[in-house]
Amino acid sequence: MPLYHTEDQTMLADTARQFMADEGAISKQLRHWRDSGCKDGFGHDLWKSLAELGFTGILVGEEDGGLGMGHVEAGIVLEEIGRNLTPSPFLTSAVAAATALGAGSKDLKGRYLPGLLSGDSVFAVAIDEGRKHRPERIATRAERSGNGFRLNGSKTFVIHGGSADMLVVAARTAGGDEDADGVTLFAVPKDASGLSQDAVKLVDSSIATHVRLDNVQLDADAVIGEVDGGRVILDRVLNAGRVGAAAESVGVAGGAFDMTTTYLKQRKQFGKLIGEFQALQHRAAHLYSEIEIARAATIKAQQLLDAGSEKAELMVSVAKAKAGQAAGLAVREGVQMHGGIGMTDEYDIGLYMKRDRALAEFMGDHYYHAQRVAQLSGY
Amino acid sequence: MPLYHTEDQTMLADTARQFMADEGAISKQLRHWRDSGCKDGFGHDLWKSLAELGFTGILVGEEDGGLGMGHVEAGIVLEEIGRNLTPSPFLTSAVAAATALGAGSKDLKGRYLPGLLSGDSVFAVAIDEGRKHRPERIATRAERSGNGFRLNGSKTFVIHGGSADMLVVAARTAGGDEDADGVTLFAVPKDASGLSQDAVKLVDSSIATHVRLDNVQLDADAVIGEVDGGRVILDRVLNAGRVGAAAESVGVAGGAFDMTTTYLKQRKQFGKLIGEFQALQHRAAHLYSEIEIARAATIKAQQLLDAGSEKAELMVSVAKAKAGQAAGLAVREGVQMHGGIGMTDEYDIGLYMKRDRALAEFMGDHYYHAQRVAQLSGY
Amino acid sequence: MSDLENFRQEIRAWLEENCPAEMRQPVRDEDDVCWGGRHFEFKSEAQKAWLERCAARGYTVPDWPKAYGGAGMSAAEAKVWRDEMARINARPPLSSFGIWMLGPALLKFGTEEQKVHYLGQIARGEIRWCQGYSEPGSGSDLVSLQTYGEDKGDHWVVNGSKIWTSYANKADWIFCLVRTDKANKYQGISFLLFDMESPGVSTKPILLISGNSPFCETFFDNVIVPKDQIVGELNRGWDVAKYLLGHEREMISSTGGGDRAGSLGAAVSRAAALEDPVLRAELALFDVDALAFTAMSEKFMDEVKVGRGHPAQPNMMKYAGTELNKRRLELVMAAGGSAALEWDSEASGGGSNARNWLRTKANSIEGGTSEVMLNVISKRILDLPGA
Amino acid sequence: MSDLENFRQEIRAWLEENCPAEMRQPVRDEDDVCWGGRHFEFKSEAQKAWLERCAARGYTVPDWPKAYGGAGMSAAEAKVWRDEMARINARPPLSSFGIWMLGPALLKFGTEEQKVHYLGQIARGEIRWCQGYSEPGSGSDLVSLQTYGEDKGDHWVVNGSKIWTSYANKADWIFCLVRTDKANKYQGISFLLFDMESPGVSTKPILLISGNSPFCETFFDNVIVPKDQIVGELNRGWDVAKYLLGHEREMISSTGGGDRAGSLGAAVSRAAALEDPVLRAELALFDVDALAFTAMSEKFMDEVKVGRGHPAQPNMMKYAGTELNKRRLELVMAAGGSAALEWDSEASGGGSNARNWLRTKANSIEGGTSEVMLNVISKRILDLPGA
Repeated sequence: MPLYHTEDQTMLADTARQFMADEGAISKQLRHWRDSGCKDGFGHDLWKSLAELGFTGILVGEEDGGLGMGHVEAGIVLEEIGRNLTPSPFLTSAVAAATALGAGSKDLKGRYLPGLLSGDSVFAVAIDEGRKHRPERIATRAERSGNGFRLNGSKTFVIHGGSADMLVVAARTAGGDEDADGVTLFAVPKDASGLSQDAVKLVDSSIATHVRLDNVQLDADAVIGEVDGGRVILDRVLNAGRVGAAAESVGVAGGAFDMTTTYLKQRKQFGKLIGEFQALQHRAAHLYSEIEIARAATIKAQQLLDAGSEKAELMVSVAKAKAGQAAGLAVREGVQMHGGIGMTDEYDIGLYMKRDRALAEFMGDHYYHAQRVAQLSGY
Repeated sequence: MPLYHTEDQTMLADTARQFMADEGAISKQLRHWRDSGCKDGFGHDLWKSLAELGFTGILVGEEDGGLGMGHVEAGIVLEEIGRNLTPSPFLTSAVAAATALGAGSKDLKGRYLPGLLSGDSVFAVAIDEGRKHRPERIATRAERSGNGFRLNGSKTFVIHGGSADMLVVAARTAGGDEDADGVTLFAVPKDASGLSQDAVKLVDSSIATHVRLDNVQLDADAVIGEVDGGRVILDRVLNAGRVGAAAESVGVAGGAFDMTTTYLKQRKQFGKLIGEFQALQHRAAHLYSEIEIARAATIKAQQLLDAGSEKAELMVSVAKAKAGQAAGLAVREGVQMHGGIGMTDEYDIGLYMKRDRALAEFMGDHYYHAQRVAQLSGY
Repeated sequence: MSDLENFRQEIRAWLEENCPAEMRQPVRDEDDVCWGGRHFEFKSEAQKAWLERCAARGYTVPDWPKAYGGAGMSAAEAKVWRDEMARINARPPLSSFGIWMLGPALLKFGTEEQKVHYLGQIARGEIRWCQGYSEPGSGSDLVSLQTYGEDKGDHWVVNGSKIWTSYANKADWIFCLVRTDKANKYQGISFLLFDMESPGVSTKPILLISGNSPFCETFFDNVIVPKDQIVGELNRGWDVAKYLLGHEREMISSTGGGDRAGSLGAAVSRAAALEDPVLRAELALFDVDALAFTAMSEKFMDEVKVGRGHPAQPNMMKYAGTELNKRRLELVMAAGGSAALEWDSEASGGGSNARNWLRTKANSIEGGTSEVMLNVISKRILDLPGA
Repeated sequence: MSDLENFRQEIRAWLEENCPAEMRQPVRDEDDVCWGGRHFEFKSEAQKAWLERCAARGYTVPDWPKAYGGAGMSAAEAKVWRDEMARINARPPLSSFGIWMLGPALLKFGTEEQKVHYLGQIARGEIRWCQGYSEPGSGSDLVSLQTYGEDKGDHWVVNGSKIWTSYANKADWIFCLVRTDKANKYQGISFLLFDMESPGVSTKPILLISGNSPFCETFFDNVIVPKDQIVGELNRGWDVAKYLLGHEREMISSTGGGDRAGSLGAAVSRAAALEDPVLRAELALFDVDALAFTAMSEKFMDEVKVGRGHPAQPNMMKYAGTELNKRRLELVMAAGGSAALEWDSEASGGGSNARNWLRTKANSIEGGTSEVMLNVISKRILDLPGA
């Protein structure tokens, strides 16, 4: 498959670009919800609009009422979300949780997917247990109890956890904390007794929660997929979330870069446009190159994932690492090249820096994924 | 102690700079010996001249006929050696081996130091056993035999081994390969039976040997210091050799940088001196900064070592790593900024690149020493 | 006993008697700093007493001449003073831009009357100063500034605006670069002092990405400045400003790594297990650079003391130190993971990691951007053509 | 069976019958490459036979028209040819600058007579070509070239010198940029072809830091070039050169990472235990970049095929690919340690690591320096002012 968008994908990209630039713009969404102290950190109206456009069903099978598309299409939407810093539960709900639910029973799908497709529901995924992403280690326990399970443990960095109607929780039903096997995924409703969440505002104005699971009693039908067989679904969720985050990072990088090159063509210093200074030109050209490469790696990973290739996992880590690094460079260069005004809250470039930081951390930063590339390559 | 040279040190630096620029110049030494296919890779006349100036005795105690100076002074000579790419056994003989002999018996000193002080002798140190520097692991064995020891094993990357009258060999008299204790240093004369060396020419035109020790029989008086107590002397030799190599790297960096900035002020492209291009200016200014910092780190390490500080070891690794990185950047930028002619053998800048590579590897590259900094810092 | 030793005993005894116990605790945050000025609200009686006692003996500015409110200490005596202060962890009695920036400029360029008047006020903590250099649209290019003082015989009438004036909303007076000759780009600027309560002065705080507002925009609308409130010669304010910028760069460069000599890798591994081998490697490579820069800082200070070193070297220190500090906080954030992303939670100390990280991004802009530093190194140290 | 499938069967059968067994082994070194030309010494009968058989059917240049010595294959057929060659590991029957560089230029700019004559010679391996662009002192700045062709009616008399002419000492003819109008910097250059055995041509190999001499200095002393040996219009040689430079950059950029898609970390860890954790981390970070660049190469080629992508994108590919390749060899040297330093030992394959490492340093100079690539990206893709 060629590494560029098909005609259908190009049309989708045009729609997403136009919609996000209009309705998802920083002034309308990010600043609005941030400055109004919204407890969700995003707008439900926009979420509904995304549903109306069919976006929330991109990764939902046609048999379940979705569009049955793939990660390339989800990435198209995410790149535009990234470019406009549009806050929404798209990545956690329509990508990560939707991928988990895709492995669930008919009953479970029937319970949750309609709300996703209509934009009425928000989901979150609760995987991390410490300050760094390390899903190889799952210590949260789920013990058989009555007809179902009783969960105990804690989860960190659960994006949109407080706004979510359901949390996908990875817990251990067998084995030791570091075992690959013995993990089970659960769909935990927000009102489950024993579930408590502490909301924290993050640097990018998104809201995450620290989740406590204190004897949370669930029926057996809350299990997603097979008991003890959650690792394979979790890996699917991680691949989806990581390549989605990579696509969003590429968008963040592109947005910051466009803003910066525009500034280089407007701002004068020492009697010249600063874009005339060769030192800045070379840095901008290098940055362009890095972003293009990150975008290519991300599309490649999306295609491999959609094709079910065994190389997908490696390329997903390459994409997450490379996109994270390119976006990091883009926001650092962006802020520096904006000079003093780049430090002010009034200008948007600083918002790109904040979003990049949170996104880089989500589902593993470039250090984590470089390590993974080494391991998957056998060294 | 202030981090600049005293008056005496400044005088020594002036002498060394003048001498090396005249007598140690690339055309007179490096190219001469390289192009004449010299088996030593350096000139014995220059080595004698260094001895006449007293340089070979800088680290030899006054009671043994040397100058009883320290690593700051040795580094002053080495920086000028580096600046002129002057091939000589100074680092291996007058720094590394001299440090080992300083821990030896009166008899051993009497046997070897006069030759060093007169410039008649050349010494080498045989520590490494694989392709990477890893002195924590010593597998070469020395077993008691008769009145002395019998050595078996092999050593790699023994600079000037083939020209040396004596090799300082680190061997194991007790314990396992990775044990810190149980190491003993031996002064092995070049004509010891069972000692064989394969000479290899290196990228910088220096000559190293692969050493084989095949039942090499030594008298007990070949032991340097205490049997099984060689680790502490070896560490001293390593500190001396590493900080010496760092000083030489700073010289290599400085020489390459001077040559490059000179070129930037002469070469025209697109109707301008290339030094007028801001992108090159900024890279040159950054490089200047890196070299200055590397020089400061190296002087600091020399002073701590001379003062017997317990922080010396950490700073020696900082200096070796930083100087190696700064010199690496200097030669890469140097070759690139010279453009096509930088690729020709006719221009000297390529010789700096070659020397830097060999020097970076000697006694641990920046990867090794960064790892060491982490370990010494407790993480 | 040497004179210096006698002096040390004196200082020690005086401190013992006069430094309140409360003032011997580490500064925890901005609130613990005594900035002085007309409207300063002392946090405690102890803070007020400590300032007054020190000011009475010139100890707020120990090495300034006694005539100007200082204690007239020699360099050696001032070091004794600092050592003894450090020995008991005493807080500085007074911190201010007056001490750090205007003071040195006045000592070099001021008239005798100005020194007595303004330096005395600074030493006693009576007047809090702010600095008016940058303007909207000028940035690195200070000579392009537009704020104009029209000559009206015995006074100027100043119109224009400044940006990045630190704490302008809390300051009493401003030292300010004002164009007094429109015909001459470099020579047409003067260094003026005036009261922030003068009619026509107003300020507006700037909200930064870190969430703090240490800087203001400052507006001048027909502000009257008497002619005796100029430092240095008319139209030669650039000389004063350059002298001060050199000072500022030295100060900023010294915060880059010199006072944070420890291993970052060790610090973050104490806070959280360093399980990621690639991050650990990056920390090790950072520690190499940071420890090397610490040596450079030490060498730089040693050379400054004896007048060695290239006069443009502070530019190199500022460049390397600030870039290093930005990298440090990037690694702090990476090591802190999701916990370091928290913006206002108690556990994160009100988002201290994230806010510090964002704050460092200004390091390579304020006091001369990294790009300007590299230009200066190219020109003044490397002597590259056309730089 | 489709036509293409028929074609495949034909090719497969022909190869089976005509490709000598010896030509189905991997190319081990330079000596195994068939360059053709007047003085080429075939390494074996098989090498000679393989060239002759392919040339007879136009297979040395399968997608050139039959009239010009090619096989007239469509893009799809040429792919089949390459696939079938790869299937049996067949060596290219002929490699040359004529095929890679002059050929495409002649196909676009040559007259019918030139195409028949020169392309035929190239296809049959009769004439080996070299390229005369750079001059001593010109470097990246090609338009500054000085070699001058004086108009003498039916011929030019060329004087001057070139540098970096690949294998000029082994080439039969040269394609050469010559100034034919001194008044006009850009428009005054013509693209001439002439015989290296013409009186007045001499060459001198340049010894490189890698120890090899693939390039020469080439001198022209009153060399007579007939007027029909010009490609394109008089004084418009720059158009031809730019077209070819684009081609060259594409070729060079494709060597950067595209054909070395494997993990460097895995490769070096097979060769030697990777005991150093910091080096291992650097290899992991490199592999991220290399694998990402491989995707970029694939995307680039996909877009080129359908005419998508920015026309200046080859400059970006050249920049990123060559910088990556330099970094790769730095890591190969670090992983190889002291063994990789050996310069001529048998164990080191005659210093192959060290020589390859040094060779890569030319990647970011030849065919346009990295600095020129960044300039071009700034100007043509980013549209930055004054770039």
